[in-house]
Amino acid sequence: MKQLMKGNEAIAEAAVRGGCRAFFGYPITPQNEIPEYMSFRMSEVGGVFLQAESEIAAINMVYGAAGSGARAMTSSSSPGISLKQEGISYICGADLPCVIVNMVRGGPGLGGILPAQSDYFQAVKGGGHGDYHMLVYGPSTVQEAVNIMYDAFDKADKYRLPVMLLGDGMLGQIMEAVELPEMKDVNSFPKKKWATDGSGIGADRRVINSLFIDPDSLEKQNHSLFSKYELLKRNETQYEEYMTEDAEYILVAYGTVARVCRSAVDILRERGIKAGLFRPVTLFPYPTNRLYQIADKEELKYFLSVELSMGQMVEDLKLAVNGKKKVKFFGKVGGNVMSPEEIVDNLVSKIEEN
Amino acid sequence: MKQLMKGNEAIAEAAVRGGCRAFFGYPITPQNEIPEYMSFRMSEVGGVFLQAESEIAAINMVYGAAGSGARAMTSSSSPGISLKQEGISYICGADLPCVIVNMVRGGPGLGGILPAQSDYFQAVKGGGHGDYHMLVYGPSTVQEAVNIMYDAFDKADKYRLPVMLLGDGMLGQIMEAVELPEMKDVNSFPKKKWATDGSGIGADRRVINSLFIDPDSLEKQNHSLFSKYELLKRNETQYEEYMTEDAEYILVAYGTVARVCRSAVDILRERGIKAGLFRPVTLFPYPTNRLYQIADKEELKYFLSVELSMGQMVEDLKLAVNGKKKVKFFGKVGGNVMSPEEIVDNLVSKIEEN
Amino acid sequence: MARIIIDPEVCKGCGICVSVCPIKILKISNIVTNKAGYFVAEVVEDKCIGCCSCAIMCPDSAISVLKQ
Amino acid sequence: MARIIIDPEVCKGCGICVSVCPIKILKISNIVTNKAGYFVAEVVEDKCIGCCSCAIMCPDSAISVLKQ
Amino acid sequence: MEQKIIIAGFGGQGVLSLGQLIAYASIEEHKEVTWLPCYGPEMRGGTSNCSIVISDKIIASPIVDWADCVIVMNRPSLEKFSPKVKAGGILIINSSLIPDSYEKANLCVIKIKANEFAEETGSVKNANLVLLGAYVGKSGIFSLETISTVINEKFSGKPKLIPGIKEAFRIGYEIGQKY
Amino acid sequence: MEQKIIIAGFGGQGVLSLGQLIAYASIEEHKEVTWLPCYGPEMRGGTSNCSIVISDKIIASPIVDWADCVIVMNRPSLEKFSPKVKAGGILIINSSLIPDSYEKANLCVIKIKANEFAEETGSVKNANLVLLGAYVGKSGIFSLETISTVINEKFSGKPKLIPGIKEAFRIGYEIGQKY
Amino acid sequence: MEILYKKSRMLTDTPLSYCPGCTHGIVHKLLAETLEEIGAEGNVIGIAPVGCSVFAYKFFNCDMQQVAHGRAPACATGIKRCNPDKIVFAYQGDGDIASIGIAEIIHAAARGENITVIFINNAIYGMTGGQMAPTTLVGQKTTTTPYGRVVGINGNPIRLCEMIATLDGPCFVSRVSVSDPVNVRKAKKAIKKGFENQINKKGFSLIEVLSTCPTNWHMNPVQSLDYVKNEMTKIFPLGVFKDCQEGN
Amino acid sequence: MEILYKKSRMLTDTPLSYCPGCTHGIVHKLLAETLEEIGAEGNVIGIAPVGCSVFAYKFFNCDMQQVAHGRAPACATGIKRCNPDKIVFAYQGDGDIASIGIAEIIHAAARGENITVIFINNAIYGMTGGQMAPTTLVGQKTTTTPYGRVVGINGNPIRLCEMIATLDGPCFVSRVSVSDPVNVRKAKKAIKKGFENQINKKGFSLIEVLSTCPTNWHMNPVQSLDYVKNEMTKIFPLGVFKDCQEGN
Ligand SMILES: Cc1ncc(C[n+]2csc(CCOP(=O)(O)OP(=O)(O)O)c2C)c(N)n1
Ligand SMILES: Cc1ncc(C[n+]2csc(CCOP(=O)(O)OP(=O)(O)O)c2C)c(N)n1
Ligand code: SF4
Ligand code: SF4
Ligand code: SF4
Ligand code: SF4
Ligand code: SF4
Ligand code: SF4
Ligand SMILES: [Mg+2]
Ligand SMILES: [Mg+2]
Repeated sequence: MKQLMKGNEAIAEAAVRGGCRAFFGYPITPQNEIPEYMSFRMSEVGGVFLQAESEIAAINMVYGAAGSGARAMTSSSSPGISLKQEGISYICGADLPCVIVNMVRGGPGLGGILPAQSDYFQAVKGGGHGDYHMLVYGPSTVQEAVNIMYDAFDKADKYRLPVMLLGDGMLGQIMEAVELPEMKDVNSFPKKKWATDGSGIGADRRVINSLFIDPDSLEKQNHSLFSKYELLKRNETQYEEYMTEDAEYILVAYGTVARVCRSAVDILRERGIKAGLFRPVTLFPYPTNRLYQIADKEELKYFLSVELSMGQMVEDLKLAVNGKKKVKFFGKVGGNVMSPEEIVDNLVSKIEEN
Repeated sequence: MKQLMKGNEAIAEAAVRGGCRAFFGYPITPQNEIPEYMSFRMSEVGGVFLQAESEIAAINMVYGAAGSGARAMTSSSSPGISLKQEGISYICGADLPCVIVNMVRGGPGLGGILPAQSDYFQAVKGGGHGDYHMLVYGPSTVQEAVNIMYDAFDKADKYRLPVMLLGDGMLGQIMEAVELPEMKDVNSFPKKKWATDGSGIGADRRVINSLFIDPDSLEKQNHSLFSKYELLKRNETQYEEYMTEDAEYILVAYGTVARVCRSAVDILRERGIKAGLFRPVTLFPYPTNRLYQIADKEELKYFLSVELSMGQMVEDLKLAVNGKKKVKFFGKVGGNVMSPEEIVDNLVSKIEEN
Repeated sequence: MARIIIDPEVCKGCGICVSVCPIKILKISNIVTNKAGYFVAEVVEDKCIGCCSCAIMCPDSAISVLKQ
Repeated sequence: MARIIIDPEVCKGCGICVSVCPIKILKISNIVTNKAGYFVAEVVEDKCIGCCSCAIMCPDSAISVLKQ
Repeated sequence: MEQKIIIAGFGGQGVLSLGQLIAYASIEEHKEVTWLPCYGPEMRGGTSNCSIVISDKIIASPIVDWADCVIVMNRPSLEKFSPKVKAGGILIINSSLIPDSYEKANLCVIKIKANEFAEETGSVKNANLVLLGAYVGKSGIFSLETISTVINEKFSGKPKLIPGIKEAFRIGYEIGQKY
Repeated sequence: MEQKIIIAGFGGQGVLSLGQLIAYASIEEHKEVTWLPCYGPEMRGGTSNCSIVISDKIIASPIVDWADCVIVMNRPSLEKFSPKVKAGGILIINSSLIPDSYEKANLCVIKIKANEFAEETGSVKNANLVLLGAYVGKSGIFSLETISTVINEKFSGKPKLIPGIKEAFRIGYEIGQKY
Repeated sequence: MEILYKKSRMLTDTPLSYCPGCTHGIVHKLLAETLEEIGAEGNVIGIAPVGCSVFAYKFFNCDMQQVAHGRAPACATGIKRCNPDKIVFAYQGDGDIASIGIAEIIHAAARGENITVIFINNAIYGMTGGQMAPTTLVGQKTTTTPYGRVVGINGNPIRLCEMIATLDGPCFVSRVSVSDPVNVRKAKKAIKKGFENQINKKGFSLIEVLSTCPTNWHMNPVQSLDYVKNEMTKIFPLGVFKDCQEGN
Repeated sequence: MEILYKKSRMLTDTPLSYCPGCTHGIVHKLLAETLEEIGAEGNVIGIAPVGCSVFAYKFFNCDMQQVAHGRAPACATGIKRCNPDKIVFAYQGDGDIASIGIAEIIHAAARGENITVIFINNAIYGMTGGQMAPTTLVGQKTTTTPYGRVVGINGNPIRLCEMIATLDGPCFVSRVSVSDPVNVRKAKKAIKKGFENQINKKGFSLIEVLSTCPTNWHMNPVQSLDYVKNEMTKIFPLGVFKDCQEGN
């Protein structure tokens, strides 16, 4: 049965149903409904909710909890996520699974609190130090966010890495109708033999660690991380295409902006302009191969990356297209979200420029 | 007169001579000689040295000091720089000038302490939240680091943004002969009218701020930041070419690795292989235009990005080349630095592959 | 004799002044709203003793106190 | 009668045991080094009273104490 | 079919819950709907607003630049949001708190003393229901059955309030129908 | 001309300063030089080492994979670094602390009781100077004048020590020359 | 005609962004009046935190910096060290100072930084909509303690003054309230002392002000003042916890 | 033949990475012996900090986590909340616990987390080569206080125990030393009490151990022990600062 739910609450509930039993967070707009929801929901399901003293404490609580085998998560928004960068790097270095939500707000600095996509680089390139990546999703609707969150812990556990859900205030604050999945049975999850559950002694003891003082062993760890990322590329890449088959112009957008782009495509098609939408669902791994294929289509004139940033995803798009087609950019920042009409106008003016 | 100096100490001395009068830092290997040097040197020149309680405190002390008009700096290494990401984003958002040194060590997590270049993304794409950049240098030798540091505060003040010097433990720990420039006259620096020196009242009061709650004003601030970055691209892009004129293979490398590549080029040339070296000195702005030009050369077969990372700068190189030539990659991580011979072998084997 | 002046555009109608006035000569209007939409504080009786309690407690500095 | 056993490969020659032994029967060798290159602690007289002070204070757990 | 609505007023006046009732009614009638509150530090000072989009199709942006209907419950909201009504749209004003006269060509302006009517139904808190009634009465967007179902469901925890709530809605509805 | 040297021993034995003297001498003779210490937690436990590269040309990597000369001042260093000497290279051992015999084909192994000799010059701290002497004596890389200048300069703050230091160097030098 | 009370010159004309009856406004006035009285005009740098008082940079008629959440004491340190003759103050909420920023305040205090810190304790996160603060009372309901603060789960309230007073660094540590005119006058005295210490280079002063949050306490402003008086002061007793001028 | 003393089973065979005579090793032994004595084997999760004891995960014969600099109490909280029946301890240096990580230890203490924290106070940053620590004594020379710690510039040493004891959360707060066999025995008792509290679900225990750093103090190990006894204890008096079992 579909029910009307606020994005943040639906995401929190999906996490619970997906097996999350430990939440550590610190308030920040526009994601406060996630900790607030967890503050009672966790006690209902026998999990742990803790409002940490800071984002740094929260991510390190996640580190401890995840290292000891729990399905643990944290959520925050841009400045708070910046503070977690060291912790995220440690979690990646120590091969720990967890889920992180970033309801992005305008930056840099204290910036604003309205929707933005300007933490893309941070999320997909690694805002922390060292070579690492997370599995990053950019859902478009509350329902998609719910579906992704529901399986996020499974994926995190499978690959032993953080899964990040990159949303924005609009996704978090909006109410939409969603269908919630069933509660997963926490006893059905595979046992984590590597986790420090306290029972280890002698040869069986487990160590969670990201220190590799010998360069050869650190090199090995780096390569082992990157072989996971190869697996991600093969198994987890997700995207959606809308009217791309015969498109002369392909809008590329993720998250809430992709919704606006979809309407823009409808308007453009009505006006007889062959536009399409390519929507990456995973931002890391980025759907590079598919975009590279699409770039070969003869009728395709160019791509237009539409973002709530000064042009961040456009780089991954360019890397995918590798010069085969032009890649243009239309961005808005600061919290203003473009309307479908603005996108239409932007595309049309770019067509006329040519 | 040339003198033998440790990289970290030479960098610190160059900062002092370049006008630095406030240093805030927290110990971390391999950059401890910078704060240690500053701990006595600042008191000699009447400046401020403070060992902060953490990297976060240090960057926010820099924020305060810089906001009040001082030439302020901090230095750290990878995990510490991750902790500074929120602060860096604030400094950028508030248009403050300062200098930040990152003597990169292997990551992710606690990683190792040996030379690495795996914080490239963090430095040039912005590890903190929001759309921003710093002016980032990747010096190759102690002398170059000294020269860059000497003018870093001038550039920071001119554009009102952080200048980052991206080094590694090798650059910091090595002793080499350097020529130190003269002490700049701190009274000669242009007055900062925007700085909160305490004298403001009424219409004249100054505010240092990165909060722009109204989306239009945040958008304006974002665009104003990016127009500075356009200026940087025009005025500050720096690179060095070595034997690139007739090169069939161009190694691209920065920092200490570029030194090794230079020897590799010599060996390759001796063996009759037409190799060259392109060395970006500024990593942001990246020397995109020049690389795009070079990519047109007919004799050029491909680029080889050589890095102490799993392949970070290679993305900027590919974006510059935009598919006109192949871009290959050779990386080492974990603290092991490749020898010239390894680079030669790698290139030769790639030539043979083709 | 003392007198207070309440700036109606600054007042947010919080009622604190009303509660602290020792001689209870203030009230919140149930008619007059300001531009911000608040029902504002008003003086109902001309008996002010100039104790400044209302002014000291007004969070928005809406009140000035004069001695005549 | 008591006796101590010092593991020479574990000992770092710090001298703490020497300093705390109440009857002063320990010394750091100036001849014998272990694999790590440390001059190690030795028992010079067979008068141990088994007080365990040396063992308790040895940071590297190099000393065991036996009662015979 | 696409309807865009903005509701604004002081916090505590039931602005957000009025919007949510509209959203629930839309779901009940199997329409797509999005409800988006304003959030953040503008809250300080106590004003509050939300935007609702109702449609037959998947909804793109939930942000409302131009509204088919704006409901305002205090004067600052009138100033801020009345310019957002589309030509031919509806502007509903709680004239209990905004006694000023307001006219605009090409708009259907409904002024309604919601507080007074609400008090008649037992609680001034029902003022938002009076306004909802006016909107539904004028626009005819939902069936009365739908509204009744939604009210029964959403206030099932406080059954004693339901008659007053329904009465408040009815009063507004009848006024709305007259415009 | 390119010379690569590794020096290793306990902290406190003057390993790093011995390396630095070599670097200063190189500068004095207008050569390019890099001096790179090992750094980091390996310090715990007290061992220490540094690498020096001397060249006529700009120096690429300051990291020494294969050394022309290795100087070791304690046994763990012998084990760790002796395999790094190039064929035909020099291995200098402080046999005061490493009495073991050590032979290797294709290497010039210089064993020298540096501590004892140093004590003769007034302080066991001069042991590193004895070893420096042996290296310079064997390799002939620096003129005696250069060494003298560097010593005068670097120890100008402690003039009383200079005679002993020079004497230590001389002893080592003469031994080195004999190999 | 004599003016017995009027708005301080050290406040700008910008209307305060606080909710009706929020005592942040009272503390702003005290600060402004004190700065005026000590003749600090044109010689002050203030620091606005992240919290409801994030916009404080608009309200004080002096140079201002807005800094990251919790880091005001670090920012103040940076400013003061480079401008030792200027008056530097930081204004922080309980979340800002006692939760995310507790490291910075303790270390500024331990260093005895010559600054004045005003700490608004309203037992809640006002700005973000009423979550638990480190100073939330046991049993108090907030949006993240829906069943009321429970010691075994949410921990105990932190009494910052008492903790900081154990350090050698600070000169003056005091807790005051603005629940009524008498306490407001006392609060002003404490604030004034904090600034006088700074002028006299005595070092660090911390003045904690028990304050209200009618909006997130779900009380009207007048009830809120009573809550401060009757409930908060039980857990957070008013008083001077350290005063270097009294030789303790 | 009776064994009067031997190495604890709760230590692994890996040689300790500490410098000769460094008392980190003594504290490791006490911890290990205590865990053995209370029968915790197979029921313990320990946390290694960043500092010279970063490699502690190699030394304790139990499950271990190595965590970011200063964040051990947060990590311990995460572990303990999800594993309330396991014994969780954190081991931290003075830089780790009292400088970068002071927020985390204070909040874990205020929450009364049911964990045991061992705090090695050696008045210096050992790992990074001898910089000033928050506990460095006034006048003490370090690589970042080349003229000795000066209060006016570098601030005052922080007495963590005294500060934390003012909180309601902690159950047991004590400072001990390992400067001689008598004190080592007392230290062990305190550590044991810290673990017994945990087993009995009494909540948070902090045991500060005055320790040496011969390397960075530029003293030999025996002189270092004397320095602890004669100098450090003057500033950091030994004792129990809070003990919930004694009703204070
Ligand atoms: C790094 C970071 N974390 C969280 C936030 C969100 N945030 C803004 S204000 C605030 C707390 C405000 O509470 P308090 O300091 O008590 O001030 P008050 O609003 O109650 O006056 C928080 C958590 C932020 N802006 N930055
Ligand atoms: C975020 C971060 N900052 C700084 C460091 C560098 N660092 C490593 S250990 C250490 C301090 C160690 O001192 P202490 O905690 O007193 O432990 P000790 O070595 O003295 O036992 C520092 C600053 C780091 N690894 N990570
Ligand atoms: S000054 Fe005193 S008497 Fe006059 S109105 Fe205000 S509170 Fe009442
Ligand atoms: S205290 Fe001030 S804001 Fe509140 S009602 Fe009185 S005048 Fe208005
Ligand atoms: S056990 Fe006691 S008597 Fe025996 S060697 Fe050790 S310290 Fe000396
Ligand atoms: S205390 Fe232990 S390590 Fe030190 S000398 Fe004695 S046996 Fe060796
Ligand atoms: S939310 Fe609370 S603290 Fe913030 S302005 Fe409103 S009443 Fe004041
Ligand atoms: S540096 Fe100091 S604290 Fe670290 S192991 Fe050595 S003696 Fe111990
Ligand atoms: Mg608060
Ligand atoms: Mg220490």
